[in-house]
Amino acid sequence: MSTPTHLTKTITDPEEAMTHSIQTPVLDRSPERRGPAEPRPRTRASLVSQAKELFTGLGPGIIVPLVLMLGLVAAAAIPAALAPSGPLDMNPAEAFTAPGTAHWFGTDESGRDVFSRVIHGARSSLLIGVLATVIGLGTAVVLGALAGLGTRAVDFGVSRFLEVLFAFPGLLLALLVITILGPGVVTTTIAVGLSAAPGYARMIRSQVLSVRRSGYVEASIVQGKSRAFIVRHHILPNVAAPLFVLATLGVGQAIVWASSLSFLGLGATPPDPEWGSMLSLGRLYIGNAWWLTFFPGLFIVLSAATTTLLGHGIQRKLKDK
Amino acid sequence: MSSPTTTPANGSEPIIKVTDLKIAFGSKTQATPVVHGVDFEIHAGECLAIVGESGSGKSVTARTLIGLTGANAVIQAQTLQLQGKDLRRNSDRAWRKVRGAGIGYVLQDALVSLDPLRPIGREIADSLRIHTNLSPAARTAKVLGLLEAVGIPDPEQRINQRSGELSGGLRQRALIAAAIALDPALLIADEPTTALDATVQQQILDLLAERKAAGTSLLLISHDLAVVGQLADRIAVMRRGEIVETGPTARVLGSPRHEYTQRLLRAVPTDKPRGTRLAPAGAGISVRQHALIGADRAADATRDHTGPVLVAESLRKTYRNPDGTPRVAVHDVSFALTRGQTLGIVGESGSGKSTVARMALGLAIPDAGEVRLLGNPWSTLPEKQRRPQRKHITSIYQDPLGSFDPQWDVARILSDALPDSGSLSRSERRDEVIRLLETVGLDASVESRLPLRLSGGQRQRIAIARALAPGPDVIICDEPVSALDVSIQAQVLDLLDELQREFKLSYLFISHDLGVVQHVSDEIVVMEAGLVVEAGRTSEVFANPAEDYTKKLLAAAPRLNTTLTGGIA
Amino acid sequence: MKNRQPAYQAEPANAPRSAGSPLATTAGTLRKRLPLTVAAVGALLVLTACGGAVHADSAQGPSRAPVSGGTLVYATGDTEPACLDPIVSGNVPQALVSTQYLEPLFFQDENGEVGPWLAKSWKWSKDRLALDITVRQDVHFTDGQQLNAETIIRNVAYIKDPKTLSSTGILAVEKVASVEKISEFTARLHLSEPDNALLEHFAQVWVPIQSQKALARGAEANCLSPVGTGPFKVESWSKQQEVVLTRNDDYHTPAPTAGHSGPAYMEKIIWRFLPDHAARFAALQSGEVDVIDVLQPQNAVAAKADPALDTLIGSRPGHVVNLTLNTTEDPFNDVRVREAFVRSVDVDAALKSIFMSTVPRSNSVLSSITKFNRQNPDAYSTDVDKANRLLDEAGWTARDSEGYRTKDGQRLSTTAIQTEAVLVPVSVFEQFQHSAKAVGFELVINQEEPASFNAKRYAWDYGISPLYYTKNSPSVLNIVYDSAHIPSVIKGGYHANNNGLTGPAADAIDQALRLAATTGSEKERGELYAKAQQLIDKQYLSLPIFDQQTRLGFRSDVEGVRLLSPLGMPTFYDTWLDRS
Amino acid sequence: MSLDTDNRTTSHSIAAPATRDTEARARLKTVLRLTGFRILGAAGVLWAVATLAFFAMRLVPGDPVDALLGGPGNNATEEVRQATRELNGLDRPLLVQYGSYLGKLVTGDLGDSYQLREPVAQVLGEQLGNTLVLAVLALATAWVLALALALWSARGGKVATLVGNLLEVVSAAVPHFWLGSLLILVFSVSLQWLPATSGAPGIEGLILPVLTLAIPLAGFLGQVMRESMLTAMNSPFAISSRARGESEASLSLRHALRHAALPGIGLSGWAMGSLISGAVVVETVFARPGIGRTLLQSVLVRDVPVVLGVVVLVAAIYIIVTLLSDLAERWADPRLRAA
Repeated sequence: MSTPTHLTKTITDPEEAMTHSIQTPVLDRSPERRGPAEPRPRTRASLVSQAKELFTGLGPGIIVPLVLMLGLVAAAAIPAALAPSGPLDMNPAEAFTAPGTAHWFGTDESGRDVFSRVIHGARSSLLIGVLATVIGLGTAVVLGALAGLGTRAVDFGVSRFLEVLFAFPGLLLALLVITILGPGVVTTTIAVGLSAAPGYARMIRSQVLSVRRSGYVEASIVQGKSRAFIVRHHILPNVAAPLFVLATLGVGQAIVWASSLSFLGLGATPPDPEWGSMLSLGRLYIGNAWWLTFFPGLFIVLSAATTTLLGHGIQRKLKDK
Repeated sequence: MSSPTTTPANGSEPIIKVTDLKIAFGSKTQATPVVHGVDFEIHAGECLAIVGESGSGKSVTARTLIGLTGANAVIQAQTLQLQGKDLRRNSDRAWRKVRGAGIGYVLQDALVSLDPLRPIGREIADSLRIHTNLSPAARTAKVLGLLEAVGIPDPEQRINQRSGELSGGLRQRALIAAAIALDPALLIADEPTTALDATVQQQILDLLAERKAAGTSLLLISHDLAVVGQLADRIAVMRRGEIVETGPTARVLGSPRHEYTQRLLRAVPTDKPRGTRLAPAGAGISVRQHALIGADRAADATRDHTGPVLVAESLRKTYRNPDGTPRVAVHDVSFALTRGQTLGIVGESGSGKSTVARMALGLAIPDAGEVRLLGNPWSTLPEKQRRPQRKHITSIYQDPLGSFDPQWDVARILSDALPDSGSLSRSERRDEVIRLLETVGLDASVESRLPLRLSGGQRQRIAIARALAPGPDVIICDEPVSALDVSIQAQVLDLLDELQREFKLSYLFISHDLGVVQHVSDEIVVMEAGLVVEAGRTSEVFANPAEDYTKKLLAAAPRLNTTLTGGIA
Repeated sequence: MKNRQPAYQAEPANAPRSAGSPLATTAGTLRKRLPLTVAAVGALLVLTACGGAVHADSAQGPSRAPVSGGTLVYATGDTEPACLDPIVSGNVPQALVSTQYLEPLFFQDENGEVGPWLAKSWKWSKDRLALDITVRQDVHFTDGQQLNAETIIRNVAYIKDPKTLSSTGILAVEKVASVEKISEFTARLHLSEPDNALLEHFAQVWVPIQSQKALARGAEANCLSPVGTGPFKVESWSKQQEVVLTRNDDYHTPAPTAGHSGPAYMEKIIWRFLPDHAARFAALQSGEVDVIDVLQPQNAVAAKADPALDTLIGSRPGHVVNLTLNTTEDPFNDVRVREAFVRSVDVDAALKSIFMSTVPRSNSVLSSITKFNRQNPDAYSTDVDKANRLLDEAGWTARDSEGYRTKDGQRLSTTAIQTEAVLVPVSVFEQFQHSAKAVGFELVINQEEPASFNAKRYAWDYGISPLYYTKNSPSVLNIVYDSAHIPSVIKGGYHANNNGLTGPAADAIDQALRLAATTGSEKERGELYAKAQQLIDKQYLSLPIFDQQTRLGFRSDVEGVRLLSPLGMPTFYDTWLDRS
Repeated sequence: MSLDTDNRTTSHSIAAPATRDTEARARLKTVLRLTGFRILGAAGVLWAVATLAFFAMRLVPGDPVDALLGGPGNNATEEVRQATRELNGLDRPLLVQYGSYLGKLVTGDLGDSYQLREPVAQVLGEQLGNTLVLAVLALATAWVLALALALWSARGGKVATLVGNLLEVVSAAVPHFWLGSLLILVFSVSLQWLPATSGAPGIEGLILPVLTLAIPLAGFLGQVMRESMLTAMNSPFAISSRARGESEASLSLRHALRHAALPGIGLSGWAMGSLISGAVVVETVFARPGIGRTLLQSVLVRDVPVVLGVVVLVAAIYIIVTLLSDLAERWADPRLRAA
């Protein structure tokens, strides 16, 4: 479940950071890349143009997923405004209506409008994704910071603990958490979050370490700054930015994993519309009513892919900066 | 506007002939020109050096000769001929035939110019595989010969090693071996000795001289006049995409005609006595900020300390290798730094000089021995007690960018470095930041910029301003100009010199560059493998080196012919 | 689909029992017309038993003579048994597979009448405290052991041995105090008290007759390869994958309803475990397997449309699939609230939509094929007005902001526990939740995994629990409704009675049930069970939904698939493959 | 900081041929030392994993006795349950049970499955092969898919890059069970090309499960691989190689491919873990016997010994694969050996 975290290994791994620092001067020396002779001055007056620049600077790599994401967020925030009917409105007489003008995504076994349920499902699915990531990252920040900032012994202890957690594959950890706490949305969220935590923690640790070993922290020590100052003003801000990327990448995966748990019958409580449980129920009818499986699945893929693309976009943006 | 066309060394057809070469980057409609029409030609067995600072367009020009300018480059030329063949309309396939076979190319940084995952033997054999029908066995035999030829010992073993297992010098040799595998008519070497230690640098230059003697034409790209002086028959000085001056080496170095060439020569610190200005007046900075905050405030009891400000006694530091074996970085180093003076520490990479700097700064604690600051214990203090004293000793690094938090702007970097930053009001602080900027010759407008958006010279000035901010007694300068162009280096060295005189600063100046150290130091310490080899007055050591190592080092340092440089003054 | 009319025996004898019920279906109409039901017969929850009747057999008047040989691949959606000997534990998955290689003493037909099978004859003593059973003399087990009186003694002893860990079997022989050998082929069972259901118990495959030589190997070995007299024998068992059964070439003891005599046609049966419904049906569609069970309603509809597939669906006896209401706590401690809940939900609509009209409604706590079942549609019909009226009467008159009824500030709310493996899918609860809300009744659905589902059930931590109990006898009511089986309301642990009703109403039910179990008259027994059902209906202790069923889907070229009474388990004795 | 690296290279350049043998021996020693530490560490991790799982399973609601009695929903009486408890030592104090569990574990005895009534080692032995075949094939397939996609999209210009990136991101976002269901629907039910379950012997039954597991993984690996492939194609050594006349195709095969493979090797440990997670789902969808299904099943019925066995086994697999991938990485990337 820690998948996305590994993708960003490229930026956070100290090993990698080393190769970068080796390569950068070389690139710098090639004339066309040489830093701007006279960088454009930034004045307060040009706020508007700055905003403009910010947006044009984004490029389709960020704008397209951003627009999709906004759509999903809108669905999560004001589903009632977008969906033609309530998520629980039933009409058994209309069960299994195929997609058409009356029901864009068809109806399910109780005659509920699948489109409305998918729209309403955005809230719990996104919430699970976001909260699980928050839980995972929160745990990871504590562990990672402990390991990265603590003494050798603390680092050793935390690292071994992480190794142990790593030896439980994500789903296994989630399964145990869920069987202990009982199924449901909250548990799923916690389970997915916790099982993502070790991956995040390992990365935060290496990020903290690389910042801690950076030239500017050393410069700060030479200036006689206190430990607390360095942590607050250098380490935290510089660890936070990649963390944001991690979080964006993590949300998508959390949604996918939560849906897998729903599939195994350990997810959201009915009748709340949640994409994973809709899908897993719909899968029973895959031969009779494909739309029950297809649309919720599509939205899981869509939201996960969207957050990933957004994460990549931000990551590139940060790198360019 | 372009410089006078080169005079052929002999009447034969030139190996390469370039006229009115223009290079721009971007789309066809909106291209930014980088090279504005340069002409040169190289004849068989001749060496042309293109000298210029970063951004001059010298590397792009070189790459254009092998058709690797880049995807979005727009190239125009009246003539672009290799051995009489027009290269301008070359197809991709045709270019590939030129590369390696017609022109050998040695990239600037050997560390990253060889695939770290492939044995060097394979890398070298690539040209043979691509351009000939030799059998693998024959290729291997040829590669062994090449390794031998470029002076790599034990070719049979080295052939299977990867670049990571080789030293910098061997890597550069391997790279040259790959470039000359097919004995191309022209060999282009782009900064072939940058990042190498002096002794190794000399060996590489010797190797290139051998090739030249064997009849290969050489195009040498460098920022270092001293380096090319040894090898080049002719020198073309390039600046902002134009060749400003071309001529035989002796003439260009001896009686430069162009003002820029003169400036470059003047900027070379080697053999210039201490206090000589390297940059032309006006381009340098004069210190006008007498009332430098830090200096005022630091007028406390410690100022009265006579005697050496920084003393190192028998320092020893051992690190642990990843496999647990100990590695002694510094064996036994002692020195004393007098107020207002500069102590240079010179040595090649791995000599332990940076570890000494770290111990002086209290970043590394010596295993044995002691560092004393202003007569008081320093390295023996716990960090908590050291912290309030840190304002007396600051540092300037080789890589200023890495020493700035990427998220902080200049104003924050500097105001943060001011001592007791709590007691000053916001506007007072800002005033001091601006005064610091002016002190190092920067405009107040840079204060809102991120360091990333500054040029290399500007960054190093910010680093100096930061080092000045607390009003220190000692500044540790660890390779502070190694990453800078010559003319910028000259400005920074001038600035450091002026600041020293103004504020009675003491510098511990660490560098691998003998010329720089010679120029700035009152006394020097020569280090090798963690030991002090020789120490003494700079002038004496340079004039009469006592130890073999020092002699070797001095001999290897490239220098301009002094009689010629004397001509400028 | 090949529209051949199945030569399903129409069973007029069955009709009287279920007459008056809309359910009265012949097997003929059942097949295909009513491909049934729902979900997994999660063996997990399946309980067991005796008595009851039939339903079954199938198969077709084949167009040509049966062909011998070949391998049949059967994929079961039930869980894999932990032990192939149904004495140990004793659940439906075991019954499904062991029907192929084990046989009981008696045969109970579709009318609930008990006849001989491995037993040739039997005789009750006057006081009905002793039963003499004489077995056939020509029967040998597949390990060569001959069936004799000793066999019965050893089998009963084996069941009663606590180390065997028998659950169903031990209940069946609960009243048997001892067994005595009368002659080489006759054994006498001494009972502690009269037991009307004893013969029915001995007609279950959960109480089969196994070779005493095999039993002597101990439970562990016997679990891997039980030895019986059936048409097939256990060849091998790759756990979590399949059981391989091979033909018993000396077989000569077919059940009375069998279509032929002599050995079975199929040479081999591969019994695979494919719990995932979608995968199992896909495997059937693609021809990887020949027969599947636990055919989902939607798949039954699909099979109907597919000429390459046929279906066979029949009811199982016992306590129907129902929602049992916990009367030990609020709000179901009030019979008015219980009835209001039952009246408020629309079972028919759920069956029509979710089950695609493939499962008939049950209006009785007893399965439509269980003797003495009494359909009572009036009691269980939807009546929203009455539900509202009852709730008003019960004092749930106020409403909260969400529209739910309240009393003394307490919301009218109950929790249903649900698990994948039980026969009632969550969508049914969702519909009930929806219709209950219409009368101001909140239904919270707790989806559980099987283990936590049972933990909650044992701890009485539910308002509503879906349940059923398979047994071929009306005496199943004695198990699930007798208040003696509420042993651990506080303590937790297994309890057969899940409604928890106590007090005078419960006493009346107990009395009727206990009398029915011991009375010497079959007529009186019938009347007493009818009375008990009436009392149960009146108390609204549970909401019957539908019969448990055996639901098979198979390739159309598989001929002679039948269900065997009394438990309605499939038998492949008559089966052959019409593949040339 | 750069000092360390400099020092190293210098010592190499000084190294005379005679010392190279000792150097190689020292390096071997280093590897052995590190491996020794790793093995010790691995034992510690296994112990911690087993302990964590042991106590976690005690926190789980539901009575393990049910598993012993044929699964939840058995109708065993309280007497039978108590007898069963005593028979299996479940009535002993928790710490005593833990002690005896650990004691057995050290000797390699994982105990007997409650539900399957055979030694856990045997249960796992029967299932492990199935899952490993599935996981290894899926890993290999994912590698091939990811490399092929990376090769194609890294060289094919803007459109190819965009399409490649989209394909990777979308495949990485596809839930296994959805993909598996769709594949079954298309290839088994509609086209009837491939079996829907893996019961049948032969390779056909493996194709769909392997693809289901491999495609999302390929999406992840592809992203990482393409990134490092692009870095390699733009690095100075690539320019150096072009300057020797190397064609783009040859460049990507001879140079970039290795660099693309590196992060893939490094991620293998993680990938194996994620494949085993995926196997839980895929083995359920395709009704395929294996560790994943065994795990899910045993967790659901509280077959504690099997759950613990799977946990320990999976942890061991993870540790071994991580160790192997570290060694492979060191073998493939000399830069790591030096560090």
